[in-house]
Amino acid sequence: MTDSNMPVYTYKDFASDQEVRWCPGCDDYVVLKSIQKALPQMGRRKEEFVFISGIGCSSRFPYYVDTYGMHGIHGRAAAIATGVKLANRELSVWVASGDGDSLAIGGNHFIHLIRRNIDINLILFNNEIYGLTKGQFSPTSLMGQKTKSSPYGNIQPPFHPGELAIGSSSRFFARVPGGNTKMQQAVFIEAEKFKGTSIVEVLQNCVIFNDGAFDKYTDRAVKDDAQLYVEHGKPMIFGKNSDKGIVLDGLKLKVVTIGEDGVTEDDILVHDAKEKDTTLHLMLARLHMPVVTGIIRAVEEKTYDELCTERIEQMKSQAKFKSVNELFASGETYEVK
Amino acid sequence: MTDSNMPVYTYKDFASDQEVRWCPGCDDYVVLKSIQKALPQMGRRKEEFVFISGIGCSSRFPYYVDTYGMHGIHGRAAAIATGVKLANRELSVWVASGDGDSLAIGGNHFIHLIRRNIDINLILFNNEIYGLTKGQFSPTSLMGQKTKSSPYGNIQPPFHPGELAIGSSSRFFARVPGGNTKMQQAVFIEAEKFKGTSIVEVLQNCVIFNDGAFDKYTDRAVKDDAQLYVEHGKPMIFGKNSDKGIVLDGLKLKVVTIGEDGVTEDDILVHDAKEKDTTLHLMLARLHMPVVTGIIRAVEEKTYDELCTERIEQMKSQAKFKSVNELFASGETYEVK
Amino acid sequence: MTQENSSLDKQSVKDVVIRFVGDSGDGMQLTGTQFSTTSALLGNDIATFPNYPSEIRAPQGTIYGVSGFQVHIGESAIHTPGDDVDVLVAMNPAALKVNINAVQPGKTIIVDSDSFTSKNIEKAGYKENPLITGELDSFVVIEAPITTLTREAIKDVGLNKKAMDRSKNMFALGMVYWMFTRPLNHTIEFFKKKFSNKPMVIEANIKALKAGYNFAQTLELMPSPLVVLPAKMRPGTYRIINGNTATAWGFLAAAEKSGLDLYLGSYPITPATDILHELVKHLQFGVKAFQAEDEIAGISSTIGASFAGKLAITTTSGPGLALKSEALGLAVMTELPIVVVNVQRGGPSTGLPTKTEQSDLLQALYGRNGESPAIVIAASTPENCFDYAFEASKLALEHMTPVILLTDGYIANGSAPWKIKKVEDMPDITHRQITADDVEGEFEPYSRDKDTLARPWAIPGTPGLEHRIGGLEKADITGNVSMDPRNHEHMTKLRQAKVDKVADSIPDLKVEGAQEGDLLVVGWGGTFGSMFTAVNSMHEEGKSIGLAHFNYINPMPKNVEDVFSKFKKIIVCELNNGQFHTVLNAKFPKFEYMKYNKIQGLPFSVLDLINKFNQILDNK
Amino acid sequence: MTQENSSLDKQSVKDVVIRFVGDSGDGMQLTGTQFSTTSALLGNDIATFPNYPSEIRAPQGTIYGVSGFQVHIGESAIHTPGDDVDVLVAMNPAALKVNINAVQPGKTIIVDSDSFTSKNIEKAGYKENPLITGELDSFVVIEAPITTLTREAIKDVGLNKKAMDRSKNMFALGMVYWMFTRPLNHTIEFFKKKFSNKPMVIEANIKALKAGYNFAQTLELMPSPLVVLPAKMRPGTYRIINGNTATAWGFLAAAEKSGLDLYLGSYPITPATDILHELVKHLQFGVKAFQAEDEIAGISSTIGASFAGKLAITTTSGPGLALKSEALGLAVMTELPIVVVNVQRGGPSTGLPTKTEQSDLLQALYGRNGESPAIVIAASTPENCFDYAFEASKLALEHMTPVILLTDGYIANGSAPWKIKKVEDMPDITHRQITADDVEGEFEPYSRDKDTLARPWAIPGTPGLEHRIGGLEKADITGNVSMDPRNHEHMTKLRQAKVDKVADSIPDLKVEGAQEGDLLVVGWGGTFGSMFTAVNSMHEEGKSIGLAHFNYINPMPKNVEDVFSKFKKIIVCELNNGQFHTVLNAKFPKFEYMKYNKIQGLPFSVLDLINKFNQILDNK
Ligand SMILES: Cc1ncc(C[n+]2csc(CCOP(=O)(O)OP(=O)(O)O)c2C)c(N)n1
Ligand SMILES: Cc1ncc(C[n+]2csc(CCOP(=O)(O)OP(=O)(O)O)c2C)c(N)n1
Ligand code: SF4
Ligand code: SF4
Ligand SMILES: [Mg+2]
Ligand SMILES: [Mg+2]
Repeated sequence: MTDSNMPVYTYKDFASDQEVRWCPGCDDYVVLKSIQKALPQMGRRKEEFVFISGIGCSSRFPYYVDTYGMHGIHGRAAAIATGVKLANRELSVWVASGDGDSLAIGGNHFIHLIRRNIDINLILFNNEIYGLTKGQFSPTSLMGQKTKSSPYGNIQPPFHPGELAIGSSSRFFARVPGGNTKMQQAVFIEAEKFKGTSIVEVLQNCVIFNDGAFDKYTDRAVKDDAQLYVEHGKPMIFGKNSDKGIVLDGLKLKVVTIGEDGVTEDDILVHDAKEKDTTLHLMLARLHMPVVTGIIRAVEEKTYDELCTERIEQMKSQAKFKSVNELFASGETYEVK
Repeated sequence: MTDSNMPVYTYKDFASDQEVRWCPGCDDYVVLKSIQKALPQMGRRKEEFVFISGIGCSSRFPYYVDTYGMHGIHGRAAAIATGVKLANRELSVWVASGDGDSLAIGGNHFIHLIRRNIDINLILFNNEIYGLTKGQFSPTSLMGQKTKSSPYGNIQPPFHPGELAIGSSSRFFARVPGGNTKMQQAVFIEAEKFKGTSIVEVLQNCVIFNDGAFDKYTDRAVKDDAQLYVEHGKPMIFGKNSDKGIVLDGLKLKVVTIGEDGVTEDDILVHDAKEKDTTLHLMLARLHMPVVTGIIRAVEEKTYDELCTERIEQMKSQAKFKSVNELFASGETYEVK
Repeated sequence: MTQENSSLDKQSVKDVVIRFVGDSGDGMQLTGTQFSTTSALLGNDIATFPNYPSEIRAPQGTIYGVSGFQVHIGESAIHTPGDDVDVLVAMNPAALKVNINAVQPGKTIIVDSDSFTSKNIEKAGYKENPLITGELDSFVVIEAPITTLTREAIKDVGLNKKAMDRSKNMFALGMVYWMFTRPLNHTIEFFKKKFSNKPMVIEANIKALKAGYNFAQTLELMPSPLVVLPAKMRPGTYRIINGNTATAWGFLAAAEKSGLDLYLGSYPITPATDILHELVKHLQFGVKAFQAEDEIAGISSTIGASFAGKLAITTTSGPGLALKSEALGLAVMTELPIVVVNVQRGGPSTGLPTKTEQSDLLQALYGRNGESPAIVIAASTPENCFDYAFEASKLALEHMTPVILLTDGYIANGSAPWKIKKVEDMPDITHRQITADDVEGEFEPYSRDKDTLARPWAIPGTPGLEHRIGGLEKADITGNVSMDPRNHEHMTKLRQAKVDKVADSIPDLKVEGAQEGDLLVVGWGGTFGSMFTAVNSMHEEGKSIGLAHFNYINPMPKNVEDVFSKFKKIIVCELNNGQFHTVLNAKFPKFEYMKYNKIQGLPFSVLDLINKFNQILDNK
Repeated sequence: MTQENSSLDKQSVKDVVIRFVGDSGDGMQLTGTQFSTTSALLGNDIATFPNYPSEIRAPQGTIYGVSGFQVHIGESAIHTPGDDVDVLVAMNPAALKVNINAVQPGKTIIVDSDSFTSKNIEKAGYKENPLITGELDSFVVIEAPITTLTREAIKDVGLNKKAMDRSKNMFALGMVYWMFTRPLNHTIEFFKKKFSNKPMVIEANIKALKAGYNFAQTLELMPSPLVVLPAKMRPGTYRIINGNTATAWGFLAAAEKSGLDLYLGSYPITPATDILHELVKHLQFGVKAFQAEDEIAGISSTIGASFAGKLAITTTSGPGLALKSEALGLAVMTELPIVVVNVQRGGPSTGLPTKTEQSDLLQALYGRNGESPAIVIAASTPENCFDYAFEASKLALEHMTPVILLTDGYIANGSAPWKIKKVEDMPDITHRQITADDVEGEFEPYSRDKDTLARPWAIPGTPGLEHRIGGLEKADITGNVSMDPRNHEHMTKLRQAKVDKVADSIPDLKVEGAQEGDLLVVGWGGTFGSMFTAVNSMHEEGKSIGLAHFNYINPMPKNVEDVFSKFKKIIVCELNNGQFHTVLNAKFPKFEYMKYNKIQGLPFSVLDLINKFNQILDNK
């Protein structure tokens, strides 16, 4: 895969000839740009990338990336991508999918993809709404949220994608704000490097049907205090003045201010994304003020696609029948003259 | 529902006229007996119980319980039961379903049932195998497990039902050994009392295709040391001599011996099934030696079926149109003479 | 009514088709609806059809962001939104470009000349300004600087420019009101009510509307304004309704009539979602409207709710019906009453999700494993969606079987006047719920009503009738699981016979136009409007042509062969590749059928139909 | 061959049907297989059919725990496992009870008289011991105390009683071997190989086998042992194969022939699971066998694997096909080559999951939203499952379209001799994968091969051919998303034409028996054996009857009308309620079709067919 003849790409090489048709102001534009900028940094040839999606606004993604792509059917992107990756491990397989696509109709494929740990990167465009069908509540919509299908307020409690993913044995889970292309690029590159299923939840603003859903985290005025960007090996410090931090208080996380109550930087938890035990990662995924962004968990294990290939190789050397003709002619046969 | 004319039932009242057809020695018999013994203790009339299942050995369950029942289609029991409960909240709705039925094809309905918190009791017959189709690996089969569809050993990492359930916001999760009818009865009665989705995982031995899967926990010789039965408000003590206990060691659970290293009974964690925070419940669900049985989590919240009914009642008093005729005649209408 | 032009120099026309087109943000749907309602209030018959872009909010001025609303008004019965547009109102070059093909030479085009900037012209894909190239010479083009005039008219209201431009559509509407002698009062009232707490918005829109009206009058846009006289409609109270709302209301009526609560288990999908949207508004009628995680959960929960005694329905479109097919088989086997509404759209796969088509017929009939018969009926107009939703419920509840109701994107989104019905006036629905008192001896869940072959409906909670059902083959009468070979054959035929028997309780197939003769036109479902218009006009011209339009597809009315045998030729017309043609050949192979199909995501053109039929008649 | 009874007093019979029945634990499948293989090695043609209970391990001695294995051997070509049983070997009363109806008076029944204890008799549902009530008087009943004799024969081996009783079946087999002059050596070798590390098991079974043989000889169970002479089969090397294994192997051959790896995405379901079981054993051929979380993931992953360049297949049965229908539409729209194997079982819904039926035909043809044509072919014998799996792969890969291959529980589980094929001898498969070198100018993913209308297959990883496909309607040639009305009509017809064109490359419909005349019998798929046997025997008697059996259903061979027009009457015979009858009426309405259907989860009885056909011929 590393190759001295590797062409040098720019983001333009990954822009297809199709006109982008999201609503003006939609965060999907930002994610598209982030991908187009991140792909050239992945040390792969353009034809090795495959983008698979389901149905939804966000699922139009593959049309706009000039690589191989399939705009599948609603909810099945993870399952289609599974086939692509199992068929050819050399490909870099990406899934672009909405909260409806991956957590409503596609919920089963989502959790099974994660359980199997197939080396696929899934971008979860979580706008807490069904965009394409014009504004019904989704499985991540909040209680009380008024939508076309909940005119008096939603009464179905939401999934928390991070908890669901880690509950399905997620080995890589990250969260990024919809408008932050820098962070998106960095995280996408890490997701690609990571061997295993990488889930990247994008807090994606839908300007039409759920505008401002994440303002409490992403508004310029509050974002420094409302977001904790975690990096492996670094202390969990945040805040406009970088003076806030996270400490463990029994079995709960607590926000403290460095310099107050005798708290020093050394007291602050250091992020260990590679810890196998999920306890702390779940606490981070659950935290809501600040909300945790960046790579929360990244614990490598052998992937299913790798095990699959190994098994085939192993069988090639062990198997009794080396050719199908041998198989057909094996066991109890008899001659008719 | 409490009623002075309530008939006094015995387990025989809940035995249907259909001959039970599981393999001799199958744990499903034990669960059936436990249900038949628990139902009379629930203070409900026989006709109020509904058992819904999918397809699988365990899904034959409804045929054997003399109440209302439906043997549905594979994987859809939770969704069918959802309709039953939403249609009539007065019913006590039960789902009997296998690890394939609920975690493979039915995975999506399983997690959405839990997320919505509909007041349904789901018995998950986890035998870590597909029984009815004669022995393929299931989503809970262990790595390396040899089955008809994994003759060289399974390479798909398993789900952990407790983690998946709690990751889907489970409010009630319990685990019981397949052979322990006492514990099953007690837990089923609690599950029925609990308002919300109750998941009861049964470690169910399949004598034909996965015999002994849980012996390491349930074998007479080891079971006291290998099982920790938790009860709300009681210390987590176990062991043949009731001298082992669980303490918190940082963010991990540790087994200690009372009387050794200065450990006293007071050091042992006291089980709080009603704690909202999931951290400790997840640690308990994950623990594998000892395995935790009993009710691990039981945190009541308003159920979806209740919210649904409340909303209807509220609309009845608020709504502009009190009858459909009024609705039809509302807004812009005009006369043709 | 404003008095200015109620003079005598008005010219009367029989019917008129107007299409308002512009950017998604230009308010074309509102404009069209206002024109429709005002016309309906004048007593015209109307039919409308909206045409949304599939993008949610495309960039301004682009081709794919064009939104449209077509309305057809007439002094006699109107059955389609119209083929050819008499007046096209285009708010920008892209809207003109996309819609010009629908306008025949000689007809009128109104454009906002302000919008023909070079940037917009380019975005629309024109090389040059079409207003000056001469390419519109064959049309009557009215160039009005609508943007400027609107801004001018409302400059004192105090809105900013962006907000001011939102009233452009009312200026345009004012112009059209003048052209067709419509009064302004309905629209003025509408704004007063709708924006009661936004006085500036009210003022701006009313001013723009009047300015447009006066502009048209001043410039005498037409030699004289036109009048469309009131239609001769049956007396009564009317409202304008679209097919999806009518469908939702039909179920509300059926629930009330049957004395059961309505349960809806559904997953959103275009173009069916509006039925869900409508029903979630009316929980006060005891409606349980459950938005499920997917279509399979939608129908599975519906089966559960039916088991528990509700009038239980599920709504979807093509791909969703495919997903529901396994569970539909469970409803067939358990003989539970459910209704599945399928609002058809263009396929296969995701296909043309916002376009209309009739290509799910064979799926509805045959898309299940095993011998799995279900009742299939189809609505044929926006307003009779009400009746067929009611009828679907009645058939399901009385015959204890799933019913598939087919509508399509065209009638679901199209509107027409609906003579308001009262629940009292609807036929009775007698569901089959029983209690232990109704049972002698042992309860037999698979015993049968002699006439309908329907089984009894014993719902959970009923003392003494505890029983188990499921998807495995059932023994006759007891309903126990049975693997007995002869029982299986018996039950397979019984399930078929039960559906066949529905033919006893449905109306005969009616023929419109000639009752016998040269050509019988056969159609089904949502194409009624265009087919009736074509056949009727030919019949009025004295042609020997009749129309047999099907609403009942499985089973079919008993007199089909009778009807077919009275004509020399039969042509089956469908918006698909010939699915009903296949069904008729299979069922009544003794007739010869021609076929005429259109697979463009669009309704039939009346003119095309007439041409086709004339051709056949001429060849006789 | 053992020499004892190769004397000259042997009587020769043409063919014989033997059914071994007992508890699930009695080893009847093994017994039957041994008899089959031994007979095949003697040169007989054979056909076998196992019959498992649907319970995994029912309690001993119960009716629903009875397991059976039927084998039909003959000196000429054998096409079915046989209607009527010549020799029934029943290991207990329940087995007798369940199977007695398959035995005609005069035929032989062997029972283990030791098993007729009052407890077992009661469990079987007999009021009294059928061996003494006289109800078996019309049969030749051989009562042998098999349990006692077996225990006696192997008492010195050192097994406990339970283990000893496991050899009962070999005692019974020994008896039958004597009756039909079969040698013991094959079975002896089998045990030696299979249980090489369990010498006691080997010894016990061989002793029991010999004891049974000697017992029969000593008591002279029959006036003289019978001989079934070798069949005149085409020379070559044979093996016995069942339909599911043959299907799996057909795909292995197609993968090797096409130079592609095989991908299977599947979810277990009876009776299709054995194809998965077989393929997971042979990963060394590069097979990626993926057990998915459900049927939808099974086919979706298959579509993904096809996109990525594999020979990609998915296997299922009826309810699973229903679940796959939406995704099948995606394969139609993206024009990707996949094969869907549907092993039909009794429906609707869960139906009769372990029984055979042909009732998924209409689902296969029409069970998708929109106009969604796919190739549909059907295998007709256990052994030609190999050929049609191969053919399905070839058609998919060469025509770039999904193919549905229909088999059924009867041929999937039934076995027959298969003349072993070599990959070299199979036809070439030319898939349509391309590289940039094959492309001039811009790459056009929806350009077409002139002859087949297939599009090119550019797989991810190929430099320069990056492109996007999906479920929305595609523009001709470019493959871009297109909502254009005329393009949609064009593409809909093009997809149909592409499937229709397959007719150019499939063989003509063959007629067996009379090539013209009074009665043409029409069938399709797994009923070939019984239908051919019936027609052939009537034709040999000089009746004017022919058989046209279809393997290609969509499209059909080109000469169908030709064939049909040569007969006075046509009867369509199916194991369903008339689905192919419906298809033929729709497609060729000018012929009149009678129909004959059986919906019992069972194959046709040859005798019933003959009676039916004679009745028609006599009425002419
Ligand atoms: C089988 C099927 N069911 C339903 C739909 C309709 N549908 C398309 S996208 C969508 C949900 C979109 O929401 P999400 O996945 O969150 O994506 P977003 O548009 O918000 O990016 C639905 C319900 C469909 N296309 N196919
Ligand atoms: C749609 C569909 N797919 C597949 C099947 C086949 N099937 C029946 S039960 C089953 C799995 C059974 O496993 P589990 O749910 O764990 O139940 P168990 O038999 O182990 O109790 C499968 C794959 C089916 N009946 N329907
Ligand atoms: S509807 Fe929302 S999610 Fe969809 S494109 Fe528009 S802004 Fe984005
Ligand atoms: S196969 Fe296993 S799970 Fe099924 S009945 Fe037998 S022992 Fe129980
Ligand atoms: Mg969304
Ligand atoms: Mg299981």
